Amino acid sequence: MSPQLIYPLIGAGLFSLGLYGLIVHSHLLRKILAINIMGSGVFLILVALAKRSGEMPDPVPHAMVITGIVVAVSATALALAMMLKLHTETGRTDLPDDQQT
Amino acid sequence: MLSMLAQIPFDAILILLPLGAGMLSFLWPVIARALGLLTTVAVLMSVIGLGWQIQQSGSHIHLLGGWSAPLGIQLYADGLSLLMLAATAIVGFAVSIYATRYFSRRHDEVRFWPVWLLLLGALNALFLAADIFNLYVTLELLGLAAVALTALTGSRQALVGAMRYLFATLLGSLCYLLGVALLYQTYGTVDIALLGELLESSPGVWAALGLITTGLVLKTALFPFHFWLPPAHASAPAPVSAVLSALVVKASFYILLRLWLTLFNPTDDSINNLLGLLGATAVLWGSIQAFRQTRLKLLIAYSTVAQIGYLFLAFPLAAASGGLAWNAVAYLALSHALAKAAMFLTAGNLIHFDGHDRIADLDRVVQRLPVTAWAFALAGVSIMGLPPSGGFIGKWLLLEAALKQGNWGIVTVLVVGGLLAAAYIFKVLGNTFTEALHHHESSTSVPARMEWTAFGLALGAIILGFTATPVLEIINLGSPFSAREISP
Amino acid sequence: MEISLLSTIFDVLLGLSLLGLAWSALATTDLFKAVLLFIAFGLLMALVWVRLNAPDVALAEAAIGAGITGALMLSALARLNSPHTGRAIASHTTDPEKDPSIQWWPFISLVLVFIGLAYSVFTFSPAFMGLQPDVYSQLVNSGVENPVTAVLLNFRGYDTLLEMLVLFVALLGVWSLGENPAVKTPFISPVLDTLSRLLTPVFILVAAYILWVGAHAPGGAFQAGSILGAAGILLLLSGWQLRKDTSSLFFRVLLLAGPLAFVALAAITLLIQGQLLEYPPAQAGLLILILETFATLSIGVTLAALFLGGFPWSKNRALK
Amino acid sequence: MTIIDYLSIILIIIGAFFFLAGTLGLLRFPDIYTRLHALTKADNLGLGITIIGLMLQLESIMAVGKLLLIWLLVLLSGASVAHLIAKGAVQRKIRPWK
Repeated sequence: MSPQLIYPLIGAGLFSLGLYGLIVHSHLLRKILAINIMGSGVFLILVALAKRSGEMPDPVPHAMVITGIVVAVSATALALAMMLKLHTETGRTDLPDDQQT
Repeated sequence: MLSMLAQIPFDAILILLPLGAGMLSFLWPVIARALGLLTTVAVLMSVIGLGWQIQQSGSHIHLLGGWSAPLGIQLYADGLSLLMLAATAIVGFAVSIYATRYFSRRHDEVRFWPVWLLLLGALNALFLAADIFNLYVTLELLGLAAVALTALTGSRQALVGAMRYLFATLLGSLCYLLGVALLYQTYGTVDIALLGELLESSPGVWAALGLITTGLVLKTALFPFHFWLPPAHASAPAPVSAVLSALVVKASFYILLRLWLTLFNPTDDSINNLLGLLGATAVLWGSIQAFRQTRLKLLIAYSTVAQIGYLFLAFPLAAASGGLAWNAVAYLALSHALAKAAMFLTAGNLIHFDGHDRIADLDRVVQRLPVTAWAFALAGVSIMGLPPSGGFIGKWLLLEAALKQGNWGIVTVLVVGGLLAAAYIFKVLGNTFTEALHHHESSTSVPARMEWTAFGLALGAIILGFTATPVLEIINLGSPFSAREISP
Repeated sequence: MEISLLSTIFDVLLGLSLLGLAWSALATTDLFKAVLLFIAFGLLMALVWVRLNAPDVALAEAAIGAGITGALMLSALARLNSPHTGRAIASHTTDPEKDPSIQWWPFISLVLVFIGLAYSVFTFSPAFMGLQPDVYSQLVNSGVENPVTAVLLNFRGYDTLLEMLVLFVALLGVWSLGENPAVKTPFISPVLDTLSRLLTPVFILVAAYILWVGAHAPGGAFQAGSILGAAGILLLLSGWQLRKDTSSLFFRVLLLAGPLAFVALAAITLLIQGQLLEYPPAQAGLLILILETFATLSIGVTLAALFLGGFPWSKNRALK
Repeated sequence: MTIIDYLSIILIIIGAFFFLAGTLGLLRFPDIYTRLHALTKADNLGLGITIIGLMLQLESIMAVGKLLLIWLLVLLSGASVAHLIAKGAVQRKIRPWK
């Protein structure tokens, strides 16, 4: 098993795990963690598959992942700030379910 | 003179101008309002310029950084992108005029304009992108800006709505990005046109198709992924709701349509039928929910859920009728953008006037705010799909495509959807004539600018009912839908 | 052969511990523990990037993915615990409604997603060059020798422009939620004070080095910017505050230095070269260095401002 | 393999042993203060020895300097952070183990 095969599998695992966490957890901080883990899974698949071109891997996915990491930290910061604001406004750290009606 | 005009890179201007203006309005808040208005006017002019260029010389490619496709990023503009850009420019212009009075406090103004201008730039960049990774970045810029604007009021509902919206948009982006990653790692390019030539059926491509479609459908709020839309769109400030419903959900739909047209052509009918089925459910479910609402903004938001459903009805029809169904979708998207923006702006007027949007308490609005009431009625005509209106033309084209194939299911959905839309629109209109239990003698008046922008947009949706031939000609510039007809 | 077996074992162990950390970060009831496990996860991720010959990504992950994100989460958790009182409220550090048993429907869909993804990954051809040959053949014209920097700042520079605006929009979103929550009395300690005084120049030096070296070796604006941001966070933690008479315009210009330079360059290249962001090859190296310098400043200031959380100036000052 | 290489290997193994001991202390010691003690002391020593082992493998003086710098920075931050954690623990009135 070469790293270009192991790590995409791990990446797929992280993506699915994050998705599961996002769905089942109600605490907002944990949802944010789950989204970040999903993102890591996507990045891992992208970069690990780039290793197929040998010791000098394809740099384009690397650049894409750096872009993705910066986007992820931006989204995380916004999500955390909104969570804190929601907490000071309502005292809750999860989303009420009765919003639909 | 004309040859000089042909040289102006309107596509690049459409992106740089709002982005630059957004930053400047952050640096000098004093000029934010003037700068914002000026920018939307300039964007409107640039769209006209770009349209003229495309009409003269066909679809338009701009090599960014001078690097061509697999290595660099390209901008691409044809009739379809032009249509979306035009909708953005018109709605953006109207919303900006509206916002100059709506955000009257300095505190709100400072926070609104930079994000709104960046959102406008993100929309333009998205409609001009020809590269699926670049589309990811524009989607994220658009998503975060939209969430930031949704949370602007800082009220409890707005925060909850924005939070849900943020999670939905992030999840959608990640699914989309994973699909992009799989496509890139199969074909070594993220350029849409190049991918279109290379794509063949393989497990990787199927996974990518599934992920990209799921991600974009989630962002477009197609049933059953619509859960995040009503709370977000109903709790945002009125001009923001207008932009979200009219343009932002259409952006991810545009990407889906674009990719469907160029990339996923040969996919078999089951996916098309599934999307059509979800669309049909969305039409019925969204309309029924809209009718059940007691608050005007929620009603309008659920109406958006229903109207998005119509856009997906075209997928099962397109296989056989090709261009006709897509023309219908483009027309529906444009007229819905105008009508729905008008509706949210009228809702904003009513809230401004009476301080609430409870439908039952809309006390004699027809007498007290005639222009706003008219605007709502005209927009309603287009949403219901009554002639003469843009909504009518769109639904008529869709009906024609469905009848041609004898697809009676879709014909039924179209008819029932129209009736349900009439039910919820008249529910609102009826209450604007009657006296409510509590009389409202509001002392605040609605600024004329806010009333007339809503009216103008609604009128635009009606005018679209008379301009089918030229508009359809523009949409088909550079023949965005032709690929479908050629391939078996 | 032995080496490759050893490295395979190492890869498998590393990958499994990633999965294990992710699982326990999501499953543990203590949120503080969850955040710490997530930071450890980020550090292991950085190690994985090194294993995959992606040192640029490793630097970015260690600095941003684990470092800044971790700091943001820890500070959010601290504010969640003591918004007014300053005392920890147990109900917010732990998940009250968390049910330890597995929820079956999400779990089944998770397994299905995983199987589908794994299967499609297995069908990928084992050797694939992607755009690697194109990048390396055009590297001489890009103005830099590090291929990742060439992609980020030249070949796909437009993406990077938009990406910096994503960071900026996030900050605007955070700021629009309100003013900086009342500055809590910092943790006064002579050791922390000395540490920040000693380390700040080192941070700046390292950031400058990473920025400079990015032209021909792993490094670049994002890594350097996040190191600057980390310096800012350390200063904020040790009680450093904006001087009251500091012009907010100065900071706003600093925040936007990177994107502004980018847009200005885009406009200039559009006028002179006819294409957006098309650099003349002779000047490309210099232009990229200038862009990266401004970008580093912006990223550093933005990340520190994100850590601070709220709008740092009072309402009327911001309007000047 | 030269004598230098063997020396490197021995030093790195000793370094790794100290890391192991430090981690064991972190896991097994009874309270926060003793755990901190084990962790920072053993790890700093382990890192130092590992770095000496690595230095033997280097050719340029610049690279040696970088490794030294890394060690110094880790020493500095490790010691300071250990102090801060201990101080925080004292402020929260966590009693030392007896």
